[in-house]
Amino acid sequence: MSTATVPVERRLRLPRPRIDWGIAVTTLLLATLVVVDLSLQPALADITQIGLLVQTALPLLFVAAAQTLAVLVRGIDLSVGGVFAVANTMTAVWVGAAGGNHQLLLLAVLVAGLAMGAINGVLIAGLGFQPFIATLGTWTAYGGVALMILPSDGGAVPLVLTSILNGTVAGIPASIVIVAVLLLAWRVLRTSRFGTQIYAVGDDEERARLNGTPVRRVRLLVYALAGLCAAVGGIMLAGATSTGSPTAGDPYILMSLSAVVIGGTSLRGGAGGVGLSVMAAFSLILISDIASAMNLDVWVSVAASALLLLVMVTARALVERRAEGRTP
Amino acid sequence: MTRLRAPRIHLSTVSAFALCAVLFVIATLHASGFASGDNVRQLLVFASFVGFAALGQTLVVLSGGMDLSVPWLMAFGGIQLSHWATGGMPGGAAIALVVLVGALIGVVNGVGVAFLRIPPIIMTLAVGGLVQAYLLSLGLLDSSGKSPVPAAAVSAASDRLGPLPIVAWVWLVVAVAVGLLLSRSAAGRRIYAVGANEEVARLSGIDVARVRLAAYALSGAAAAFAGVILAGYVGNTYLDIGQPYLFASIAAVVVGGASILGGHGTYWGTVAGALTLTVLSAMLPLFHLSDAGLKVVYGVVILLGVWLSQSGGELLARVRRRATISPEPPHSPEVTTSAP
Amino acid sequence: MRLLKVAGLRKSYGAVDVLRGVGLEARGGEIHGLLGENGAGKSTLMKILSGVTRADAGSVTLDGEPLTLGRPTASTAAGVRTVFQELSTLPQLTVAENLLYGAEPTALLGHVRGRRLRDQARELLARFGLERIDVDRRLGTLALGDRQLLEVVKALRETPRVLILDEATSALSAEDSAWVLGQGRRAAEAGAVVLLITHRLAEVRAHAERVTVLRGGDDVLAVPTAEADDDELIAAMLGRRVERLYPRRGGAPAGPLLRVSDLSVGDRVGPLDLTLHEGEVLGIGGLQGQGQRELLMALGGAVPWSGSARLRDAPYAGTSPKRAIADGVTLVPEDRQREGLLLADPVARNLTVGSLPRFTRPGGLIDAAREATAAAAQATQVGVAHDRLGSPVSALSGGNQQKVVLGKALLADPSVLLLHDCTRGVDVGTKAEIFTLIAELADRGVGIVLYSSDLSELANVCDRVLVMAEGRLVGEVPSGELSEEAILRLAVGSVPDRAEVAA
Amino acid sequence: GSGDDSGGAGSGGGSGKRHEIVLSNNYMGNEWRPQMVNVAKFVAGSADYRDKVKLDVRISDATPAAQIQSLQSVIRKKPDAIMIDAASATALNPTLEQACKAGILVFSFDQVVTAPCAYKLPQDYEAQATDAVNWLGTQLKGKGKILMDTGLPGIPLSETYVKVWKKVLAEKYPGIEVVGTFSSQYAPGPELQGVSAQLARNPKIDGILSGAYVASDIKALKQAGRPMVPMTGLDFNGGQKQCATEKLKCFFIGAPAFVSGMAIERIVKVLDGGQQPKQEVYFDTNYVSEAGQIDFPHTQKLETLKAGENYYPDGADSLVTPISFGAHDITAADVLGK
Ligand SMILES: Nc1ncnc2c1ncn2[C@@H]1O[C@H](COP(=O)(O)OP(=O)(O)OP(=O)(O)O)[C@@H](O)[C@H]1O
Ligand SMILES: Nc1ncnc2c1ncn2[C@@H]1O[C@H](COP(=O)(O)OP(=O)(O)OP(=O)(O)O)[C@@H](O)[C@H]1O
Ligand SMILES: [Mg+2]
Ligand SMILES: [Mg+2]
Repeated sequence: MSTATVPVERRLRLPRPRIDWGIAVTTLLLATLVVVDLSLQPALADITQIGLLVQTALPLLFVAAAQTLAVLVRGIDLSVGGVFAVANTMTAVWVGAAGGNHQLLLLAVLVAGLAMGAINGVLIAGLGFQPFIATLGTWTAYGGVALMILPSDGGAVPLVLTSILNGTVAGIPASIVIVAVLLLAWRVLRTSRFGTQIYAVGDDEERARLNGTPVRRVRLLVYALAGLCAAVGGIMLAGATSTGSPTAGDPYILMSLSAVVIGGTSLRGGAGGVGLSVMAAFSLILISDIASAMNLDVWVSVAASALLLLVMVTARALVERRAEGRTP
Repeated sequence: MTRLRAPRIHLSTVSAFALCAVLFVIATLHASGFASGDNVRQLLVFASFVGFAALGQTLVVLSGGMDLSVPWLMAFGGIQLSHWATGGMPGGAAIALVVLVGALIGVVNGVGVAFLRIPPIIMTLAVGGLVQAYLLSLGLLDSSGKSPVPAAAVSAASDRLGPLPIVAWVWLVVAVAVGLLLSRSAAGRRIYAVGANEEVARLSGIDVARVRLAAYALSGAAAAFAGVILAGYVGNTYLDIGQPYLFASIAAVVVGGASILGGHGTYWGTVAGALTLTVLSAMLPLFHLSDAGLKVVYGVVILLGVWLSQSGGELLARVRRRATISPEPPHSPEVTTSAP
Repeated sequence: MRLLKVAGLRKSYGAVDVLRGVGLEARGGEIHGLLGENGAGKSTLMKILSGVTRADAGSVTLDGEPLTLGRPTASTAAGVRTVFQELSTLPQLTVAENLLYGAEPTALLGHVRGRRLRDQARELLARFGLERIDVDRRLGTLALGDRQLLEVVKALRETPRVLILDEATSALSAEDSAWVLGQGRRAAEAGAVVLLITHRLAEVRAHAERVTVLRGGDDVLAVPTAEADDDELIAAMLGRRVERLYPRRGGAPAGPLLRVSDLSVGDRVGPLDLTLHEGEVLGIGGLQGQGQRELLMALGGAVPWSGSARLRDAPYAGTSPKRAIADGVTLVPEDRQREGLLLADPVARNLTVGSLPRFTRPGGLIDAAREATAAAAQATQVGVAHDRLGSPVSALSGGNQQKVVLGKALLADPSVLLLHDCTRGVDVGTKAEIFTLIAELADRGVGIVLYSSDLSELANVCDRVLVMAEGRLVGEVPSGELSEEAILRLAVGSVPDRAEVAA
Repeated sequence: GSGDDSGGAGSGGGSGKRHEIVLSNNYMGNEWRPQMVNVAKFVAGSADYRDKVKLDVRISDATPAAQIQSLQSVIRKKPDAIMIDAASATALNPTLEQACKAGILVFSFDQVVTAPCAYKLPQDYEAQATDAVNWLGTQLKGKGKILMDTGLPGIPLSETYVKVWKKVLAEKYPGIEVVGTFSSQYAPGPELQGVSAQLARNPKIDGILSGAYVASDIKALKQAGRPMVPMTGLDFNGGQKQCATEKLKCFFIGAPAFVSGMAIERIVKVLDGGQQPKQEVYFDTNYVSEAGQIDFPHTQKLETLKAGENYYPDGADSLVTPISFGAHDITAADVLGK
């Protein structure tokens, strides 16, 4: 990248980088992976196929969104695994079993997610727990609750859900629409006053307080929202598999965390965003899709995924360092 | 020179041990067998696995990182060992070599984090993946009829020396050493400084990259060694042998009172954390709970315990009438793109 | 006539009694100076007024009605606006988001209207003649000086009833300080009570109608400024007299110590040559952000630079702070909170972290006893109370934090010392001590490069001042002709579009 | 590493009209799955099949979502058949229904799925569990204190085992008391830890009812200096060796790794137009370490351990026994992928 030496630049008043490098890089990487995947399996170049791929990605996307929220306020949420499982099993057991109004019951599941997130919030913002410990505890506890609801895979998911998930809106697969909705919701949140407060708290709690930010309340709300997102993730998996699983949540903890970091959200809070994590999460899905499409030796494909991960992040690090170099 | 050490670190370590003790007493009251020598020795052995896995983790976390490759390095420690040993290499040599290679793998982590500026979580995750790939390429299943684990590892993990199992002694020695390293050595100071604020550390003339490298290298070695003794104890190896220790290793560090964002904590705290987690998961089955109930209780007890022990620590602090302010770790360059 | 009345305010942190029943009366329409040594309790008092710190006892009334203490929102509602000593602006947010934080223009659904936000921010900046600042920049990427100015702009977003300037000028160059004080005056004319905290007596003399002096958490003097001369004020602050702020220099500069030729940092600074002599105090002047920071950082090995340098007669690499310190070149960086201090760590550890090798035994263990004594000695030298060695440095007052940073650099006993505003926020007494210290060091042959935002410091402490503009050296004021005017003239003359500001 | 790509690849030129079969597996962490995969490769590469079968092996992460995703990329390639060891009995159904619709033959084994369109070769968990508990009950003459393995909470296998064991114990052996449970997680380490922990706390143990590693139980008993007791577990060579040589009372359940090979045979049969029931329960053979222990009520086949036939004195501990079936002669080396 050539740094134009306009007189302004010489005068130490640098123009801010017009492009946000974080977003640029993440998008670029995603795009590349899409191209690779498409060229590897042409059959994928078809809206319904893509819809299916996105559908399998949905749970991760939502958990990643949840994780991002927690990380933005300088926290971390391991309990997404538990919340996910509880929501997933609730959907498969008593929403499915119940005769009556499934939409309403699904709403109840969301509320449960919100509540579980709020508990994290109280522990962290109220009782001053370290986020890692607080959510480690609740993760295990929620996981147990999920096992109580459903001892092992099974249950029946309401048709409403599966049909919605497999349906289309104006020809576009529902799964894609859902992603769009998620991103829209994030945009609304980000551009709200509350959105700014989230970043302020993550940026520097003390200064945020000096500016009259209700730090505790912000934290609490953020974790509640994280719970909500994780719950949606659980519901999505239930929809995609038309069954419940009490252990389905745990693998998403690490995946969501790496999605967040790959997306460029700093674990020290205040920088990044859900949009980035969603893109990164989808990149992860694509990586494993590519790995399995190339149909290599097991160990080769494991290695390949690991290397792809590294390549992505290194590329990002390099580009961003360049970009940084331009700001004083 | 206690006044040179930030008081709250000290306290959190103490209260972590207190928590462990309380749990142990409760368990003993419920089932007297719990305090039996056999059981205590068992617990020490189990705890030492966590303790070693969490050793490097502690250093890495203190320096502001995280090592997710620990479980795979443990698997490496076990499987590679059995590979070399069944291949005819003398046990002792094989163990030394495995630990050495573990350290080298750790260095790879360090290089990625320190020089390529790859976020620790991703770097260590990826390296873990590569190690996993390598182990898969070995074919996993050893075909020799011989015992897959050399006698040295087995006896280290299962034999006794005086009242305690050998591993426990090893662990004790290592803990003392690491404790000294952190609290008394220049290297320790550098680790804390880097974890507290990388930029300040750099401007203070600390070679941040080298500190990081060292931390990850030690982590690799410790994890590999944890794998060795675990394999020795189990008398067998398999790919997932390290999996239970991924979160356990980090949890031990944090329950021990360290900040996950780096800068403060102690290895003795981690030791307490490891013991606490082990005692807890060993005592809960005594209460004849369902698996589900057991998980719930486990989670709740961790929260309750940590909360009580920490507020206990705060109380002590107030008794000492120390001016306490929340030691909010300052911004790292990671987020502050202020000049240059 | 507006009136701010503070009575019997008490505050203690653990064992430390910070405020011991402070009283204060300030009138609207006036600028009221507030003086006191570091740690006297000034900031604490201000934090209480702005609701971010709770008082243990005491009352505050504004125009007779009591001010609810302990809640920032309450104070804000009452019209109290504060420029905090350790800034309150958020580095990750953009300038616009910072300026309008909490007052963002929202559409229905509470959705912030981005364009509107930035327009309002621009208007606000325009109102204060700061158009040059880009409202979309992440605030953290601005120079400390600009961040300081924005802090002021933010406080003046709406016309305040009480305006608190807590060392708002300590990081600023003459003309920016003038600007800030001008703003204070305007607010006063608009009827506000303006509280001005500064360690620059001259500013109080020039701008404040009245002055109150705090010591040890008590108000020990309150007079119209005209009725007390500097010596009385200083005596009140420190409980002793300071015969002269700027020491007389003993020896004169000797042979060359550090010779730098065509040094450049990126494409912004340099190429420039300079020579620092043994025992010389070399000042670096110029308007803010002309590359002085980069120059000092480069010499300290903190940023990559090109060019060549020789220290005495060996080549000097300066490739990393570590190498630099080992070679005897140490830096006191600009931003104490983000570059200088491990805030959560004890004072003693902060003092020694820069020179660990000195306390390391062959085995690699630290000689705790030697470290402790060295730390204590250093604390005495820079005037940090020993009863604070064990407490987190974040618990020290601003000025005392700055002393710790300086002490840390000195402990590495350098042969070249690079000082970036090393007396920022330090009280007169200690300033005098620090200057004496600098003089002593120089007399011992140490070479010192000193950048200061305070012209009088440059004029009175340095042997010679190099003036920078646009990353280059544009001139030199030799020891004979040293004066604030001379420096300012060179500085301003060389940056066309800022000439009028100084006028 | 042994090439997953087409067992037939070794034989270079195939007739080209080979059936494309994809083996979808989701886990390699323990010792059973890798052997299962290796057997599949062996059979696909064996003389009878190398010209009929082209085998791809896909191994996803151990989550339903991951296996679904992997399956989808498989479906896009439209192979002739998918043989699957599933991550979940139910979660994959929608995806597998898609596969069937796409005209792909779906054959599930080991952990089977409930999708109606899929062929199933399940093991009879209930029968295994029932035989095991009955054996132990007989050995203990209906009374004593035992430890019970709860397996891996959340997976169907464990749920069935535990349910059956509790039921049978309550109904037929009220004199037997479960004094402690442990979760073997089907890995040697956790089982050893779990049993050891319980031993330390229970001065008297008369039997161990486990669905996993007998070898770990033996080790635990030895370390605690306790007498050996009757125990049940999976048929791994390691445990069998010890039980046989040291004359311990052991009972071994669990499917052999070659069910994958059996699956291939049946798939080829169907693809060639033959008949195959949608659901064919694989009746496992269980093993007792001594002849004297044979007579008790059991539903599955039962044999005593015979060196070289159903256990291998100098074979690897990790071998799942027996290793060969039908006309094949599979050697330990083949199973262990050497
Ligand atoms: N959070 C805290 N915990 C403990 N002591 C504190 C804390 N904050 C301030 N102090 C102490 O209160 C005293 C007064 O601090 P304050 O910041 O008000 O001083 P100041 O008058 O503003 O000094 P300066 O001129 O250096 O800014 C100092 O000794 C400081 O150490
Ligand atoms: N140089 C310093 N370094 C650190 N803290 C200081 C320094 N000077 C004062 N303080 C702290 O600021 C607080 C109030 O300041 P000050 O020293 O004026 O009062 P004091 O020393 O407590 O009482 P007195 O003035 O009667 O000695 C004290 O708690 C002291 O610890
Ligand atoms: Mg102050
Ligand atoms: Mg005093």
